[in-house]
Amino acid sequence: MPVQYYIFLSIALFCIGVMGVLMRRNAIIIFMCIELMLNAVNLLMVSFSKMWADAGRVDAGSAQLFVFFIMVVAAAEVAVGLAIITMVYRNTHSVDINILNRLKN
Amino acid sequence: MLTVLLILIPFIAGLIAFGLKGSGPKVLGMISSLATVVLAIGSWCRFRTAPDSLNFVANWIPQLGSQFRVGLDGMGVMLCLLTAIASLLVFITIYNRNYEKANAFYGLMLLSQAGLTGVFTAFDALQFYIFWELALIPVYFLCSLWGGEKRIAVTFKFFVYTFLGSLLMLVGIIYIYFQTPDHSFSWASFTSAALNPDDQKWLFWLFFVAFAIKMPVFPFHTWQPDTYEQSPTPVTMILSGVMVKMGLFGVIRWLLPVVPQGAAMWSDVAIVLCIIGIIYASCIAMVQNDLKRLIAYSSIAHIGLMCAAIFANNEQSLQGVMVQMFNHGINIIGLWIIVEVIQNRLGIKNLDQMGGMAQKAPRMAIFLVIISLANIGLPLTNGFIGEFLMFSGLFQYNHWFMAFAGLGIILSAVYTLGMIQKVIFGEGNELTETTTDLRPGETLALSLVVIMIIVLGVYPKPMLDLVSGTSDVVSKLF
Amino acid sequence: MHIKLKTSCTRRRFFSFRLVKKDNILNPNRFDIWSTYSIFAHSDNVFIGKLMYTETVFLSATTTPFSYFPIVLQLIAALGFVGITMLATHFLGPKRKTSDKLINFESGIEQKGNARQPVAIKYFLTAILFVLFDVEVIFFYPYAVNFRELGWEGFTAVLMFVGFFLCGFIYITKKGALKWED
Amino acid sequence: MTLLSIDWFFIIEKVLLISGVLVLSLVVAMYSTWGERKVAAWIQDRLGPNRAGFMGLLQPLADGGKLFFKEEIIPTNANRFLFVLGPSIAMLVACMTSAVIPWGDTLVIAGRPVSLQIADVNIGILFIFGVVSMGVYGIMIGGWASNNKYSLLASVRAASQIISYELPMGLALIALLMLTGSLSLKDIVEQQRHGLWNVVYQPLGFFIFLVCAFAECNRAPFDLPEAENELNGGYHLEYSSMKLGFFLFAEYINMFISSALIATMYFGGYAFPYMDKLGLDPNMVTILGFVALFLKTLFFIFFFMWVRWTVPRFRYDQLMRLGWKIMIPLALVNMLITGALVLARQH
Amino acid sequence: MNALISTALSGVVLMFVGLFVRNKQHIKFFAIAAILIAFIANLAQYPSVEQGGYIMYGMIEVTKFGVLFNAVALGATLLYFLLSGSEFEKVGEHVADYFALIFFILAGISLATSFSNLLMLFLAIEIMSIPQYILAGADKKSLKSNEASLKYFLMGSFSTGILLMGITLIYGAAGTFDISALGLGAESVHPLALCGIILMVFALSFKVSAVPFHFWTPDVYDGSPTVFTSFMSTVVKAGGFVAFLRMFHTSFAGGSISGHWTLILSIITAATLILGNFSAVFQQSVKRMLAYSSIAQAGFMLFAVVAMNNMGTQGIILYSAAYSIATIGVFAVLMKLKDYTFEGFNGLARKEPLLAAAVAVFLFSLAGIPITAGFFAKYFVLSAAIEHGHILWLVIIAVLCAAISVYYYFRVIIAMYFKQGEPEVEPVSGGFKAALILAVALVLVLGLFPNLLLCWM
Repeated sequence: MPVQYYIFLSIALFCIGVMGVLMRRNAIIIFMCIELMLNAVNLLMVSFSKMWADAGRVDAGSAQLFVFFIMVVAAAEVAVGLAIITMVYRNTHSVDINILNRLKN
Repeated sequence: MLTVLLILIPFIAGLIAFGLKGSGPKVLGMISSLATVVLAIGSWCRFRTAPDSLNFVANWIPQLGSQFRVGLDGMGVMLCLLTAIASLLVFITIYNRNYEKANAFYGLMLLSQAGLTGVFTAFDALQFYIFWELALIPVYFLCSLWGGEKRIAVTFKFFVYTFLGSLLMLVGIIYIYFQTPDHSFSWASFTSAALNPDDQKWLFWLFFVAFAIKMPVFPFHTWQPDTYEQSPTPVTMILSGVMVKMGLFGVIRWLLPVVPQGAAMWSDVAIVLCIIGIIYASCIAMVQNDLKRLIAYSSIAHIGLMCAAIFANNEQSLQGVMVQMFNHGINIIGLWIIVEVIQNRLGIKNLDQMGGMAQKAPRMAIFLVIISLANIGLPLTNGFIGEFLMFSGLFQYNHWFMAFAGLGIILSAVYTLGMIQKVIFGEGNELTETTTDLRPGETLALSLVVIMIIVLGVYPKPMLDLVSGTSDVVSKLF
Repeated sequence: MHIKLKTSCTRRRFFSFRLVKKDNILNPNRFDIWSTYSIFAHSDNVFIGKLMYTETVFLSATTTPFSYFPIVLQLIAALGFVGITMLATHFLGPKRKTSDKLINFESGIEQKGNARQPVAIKYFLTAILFVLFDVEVIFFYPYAVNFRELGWEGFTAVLMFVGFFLCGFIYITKKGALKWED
Repeated sequence: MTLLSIDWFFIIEKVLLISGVLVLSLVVAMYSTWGERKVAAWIQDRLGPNRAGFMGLLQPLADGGKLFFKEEIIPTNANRFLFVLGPSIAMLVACMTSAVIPWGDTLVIAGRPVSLQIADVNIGILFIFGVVSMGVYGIMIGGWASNNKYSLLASVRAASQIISYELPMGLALIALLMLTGSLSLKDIVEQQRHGLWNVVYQPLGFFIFLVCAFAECNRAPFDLPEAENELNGGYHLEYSSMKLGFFLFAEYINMFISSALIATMYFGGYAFPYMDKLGLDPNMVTILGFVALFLKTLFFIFFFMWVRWTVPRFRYDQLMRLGWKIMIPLALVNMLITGALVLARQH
Repeated sequence: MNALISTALSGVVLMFVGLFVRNKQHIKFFAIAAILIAFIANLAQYPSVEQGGYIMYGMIEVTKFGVLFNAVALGATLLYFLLSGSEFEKVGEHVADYFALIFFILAGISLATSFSNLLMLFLAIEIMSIPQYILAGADKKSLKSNEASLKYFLMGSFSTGILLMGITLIYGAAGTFDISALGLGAESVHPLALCGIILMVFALSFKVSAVPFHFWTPDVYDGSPTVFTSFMSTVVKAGGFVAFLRMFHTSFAGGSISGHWTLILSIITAATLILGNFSAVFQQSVKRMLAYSSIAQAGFMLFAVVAMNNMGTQGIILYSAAYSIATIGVFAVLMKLKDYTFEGFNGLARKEPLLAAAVAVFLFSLAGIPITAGFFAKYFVLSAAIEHGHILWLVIIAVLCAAISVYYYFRVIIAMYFKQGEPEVEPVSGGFKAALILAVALVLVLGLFPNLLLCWM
């Protein structure tokens, strides 16, 4: 399959993620949307890796390694992020980010 | 080295003064200002014999092409002398006053003197800028700590105004720095930078705004009456006697030689602004009831005339301006000393409540009359020679400008005489009945002022000789 | 929250497929088979550098997307089986619903409150730690595939990695994150 | 390689194979329930089911049929969709795992080589790993959707337990991977066919994997999630009819697949000693190989049951301590030793 | 490289110190010792890079600039520990962990100064960000802290996603992650790379809180425990700038397209300056004012990125040093006060002359008054922009904004010196005073002789 398909798919996923982040109010869902963005990037990275490997780049594997690192960092973010969301939930009994605006000032 | 000492003595004395108690700061201030006066006179003598020995250069930030480069030319010597005399006069006048936190007061006064001297001696643009700012900070603190009721807002306005102006100047300095052939901040490199006329067009404004705010020239003057009014009078003396000269000095030292084409291009605009300022300030002064504000507006008018004369673009007017810088400084300090005395005795500044002080304080009245006449520019007082030269220079440039500026002189006579009348003549009231005459310190200070007024009025040649070199150099570069 | 955690780890596995590649041609000599797995040619760089900047062959022709086709078939079959059974049991069984029957069973006593309350933080902590350690484990996969080429040098690098892994492990243990008896 | 130019025989062959494997898993699972009861009875010195059919052999059929005809109850407080989804996922996952296990070598039918493996993908182990870890969804969703405190608690327990034991399992597999250099199960079996069984090289790895397999299948002694006496039966407390059946079946299928996997990875899979030296017809060898694998698998299923009725249930803290503080370091050490030995042998 | 290793190891060590050492004062000493070691180790590397940097494994490029910036960051952190180290105890129980997290952030910063591969850029940014999410929420009971943490986390990971998309698109166009080989300065740039660069600019702007990606900053800085705000808004922010600078200088320098980037970045810079300054004017809390002022200062630091010249590189080092020291100092004193509003400072000069004088010097520095380090910092970035030549309008905006900044910085000075009041001040120790004097001395010395720092360049 041409690489454009993968690019379009990834961009679509990425945009869904971005829209989700911007439009949803539930912290967990926002967080899932961020994960979606990261995974869209992973997919794109792998397709580009394949593309450059087909084009004869000898170091195209580095993109796949990049994906590993993205996953690792995503996991770290999951750990920290969920801990934060839990903390907020325990204090406010809500994961709606609108509640945060109440805390202002 | 002499030049460095001129800066260092007040600076170190200022730092020490912070740590002293009781009358220590007073004495230290006296000693330091006396020493600087002596040094300034010494440097005048040196200037006549070996002018090059007054220059001092040391490495500072070699990567930037900036050096610690101080030096004195005629104008520099004159202004350093003015600074030293001004602070001496201030310290003499206030010797009997007891300020709260006197150590900080004297320390800041001395630091501002150091900053001002630094400005007048700097031959490196970056250094000039730094001293320019440094002179401001102590004055800001002085005004805000010991000033009148509305001091905080007013002095803050003053600070922000001047700070903004100087930042614009900084932009200009940096721009020119990149145009200099050897990437250096020295005055010589700046004057030899090949700036194209288009650049000069806007560079002029970057500098001019900074200087105009300091002088102040209409429409950048709005901070000035408020600040003069709210500041403690000793600070006002420094402000109006010396600090406004920074602006004029800046134009002569850094604006005209560095962006001559820009200055030529805009000189008409600048002069028109100055003349508007003269007439506007004079008109306001005439209807002013507040003594301090009246003198403040008169100062705007006088400075406006000097500034207009600078842009008149010939050697004569430049010479006049420089002489007048010194003389105006002396005169206005004299006036402020009297204001200080009045305020000290009466505790008021409103002219309507004064009157009849000639009876109670005859010595003060005499001094007031002499100084006021000098301020108007009566012949045989020091004000005359400067104004004469400026007017003749302005006349050569454009008759109409001269005519309008001349209006200022007439108006100045009107409001000054009006002030004299309101303060010392007429009916006394119960407030003025209680007044006492000058104390020895005040008498000493005012006598010094009057001696200078008369000596320089009768025999202005040494002053003219002193500055002729500078005016020669500048008008050639211009 | 657990659900979310699982997503991330499963997803990770599916993606990690792409790095690992092998040559499908079987060689009767098992020790020779190993040499055909040279994904990364030899170079002088050290561990990570080696992985990043050496010649790599990906998704070789022996494993194509088509190899996964039977899995799709099986998925369809399994889905069909599950779906049909679910439908069948829905229609076959009797329906005699009473309100008592439809409330939740709590050992016969009356239901109290909502069941969906936060559970002990320990479970959550376990899940988080799992995510972190599992991610560390996935770094071993590419290493395990290539460790022969990387030799002792790579081994020391991995020892270092394991060292840090253990540091984290000891840390959480000492912090009491895995202490269940309290 | 487009779908249009597809080899239809290949499709038919695979469809038949898939049906075969699925039916096999279901039958084995069904009879595991019978086996379980028989083994339990044997160990406890009683008879076990003996009414339905000869030795109670029809008992599983009766049980299965009963489940179909039971009333389907969905509590009013439950989330209906997720309530149905839970057991479906559990079953689906159980059915998918068998896809990459090589059930035998190649048969030659009418000149066509037919592999007894549904899909030989180069990431077989990872596939299994991935699919199995989806299984936790079934339990978690089921438990949560029930909206019952016991169910929720059980499902949280189950999830914690399963993910905890996935770590040492993964590490054990890494050691295996270092040894074989391949993630394809077929390759792993072929290597064992021509050499020694992996259990010889990886005894510790085998042990770790075995223990983890117990935990992953929620089998005793790690059957905490369904601890009857504390949790009323665990995460499937609210379930009835075939949905309950799915949960139970899935567990038995998982046990079957785990056994098959252990046999494949550590005990030679369909390989048996001297298989290449008997001089038999290749098809015959393949069939014998399948039988061998099946026997090994049955043995491990028996082993699962044997342990269940021998070892008492762990406490939850013991379970977690075993998983985190013993299994993980052990698996790491195993991995490092394997790596070092392989490297040492290489040079 | 030394800095990276030593800070990472120090982080691990401190984690364990927290397990075995109960006395919180001792933990602080451990941290100070560790940062001193890191500082020295970092400087020890200087001779080897004096003649030129070298690249390690295609991942990290050790350069003079990197070593120098690390020295600044580590030095500022040292000062921060000395001044505010004892405030850590007030936040929560896990003092050693906070220190450890700060060391990890420093590891991220030292990576940010020396990456030569986009992978390392990504890691650097993440290593810097993730501990900050935790630190922001360290005060677990405070709802504001919770809010800050959650907001920072969501926004931060969102921008990470955008950054990654940018990196991926650039990779798709260039086929490499090596920043010097990206060839983005070339005549024609692949459309993918164009999108990628824009996304990267956005994401990095996010990390350094440049307008219009700044909206998280005030809330986060305000909500976080003050002691961490102090660190986050200074050293870490500077680290973000270095990453920004390095990326742009290496990949785009000298290219014909730099004109376009200059425009985009100039607009961002102008917006940052204007918005940061104007918003800061209206704040009632000094802490919040400093948050907005950090946005404004970010605008100045962006100059260095826009200008892309040597002057800018030097400027960012000096700016980071000046800004970090001054802000850390102001925060250190702020934390000694009960009331964080401007009124809380009323009359401080009478009660604690030393503290007030120190704060005044720091604020002078922040405002860019001469003979403080802040002046030369501003001087350098303005010079860089003027040398660049095409962005004079931006320079004028900058000086106007600098004048505005005087307004809000001087409000504090006015409160301290010219207003009457009885501020509630915690008693300060001699050590604190000594550290404060050290900081003031640093500000003044750098203000008089900036070449003490720059001669190493």
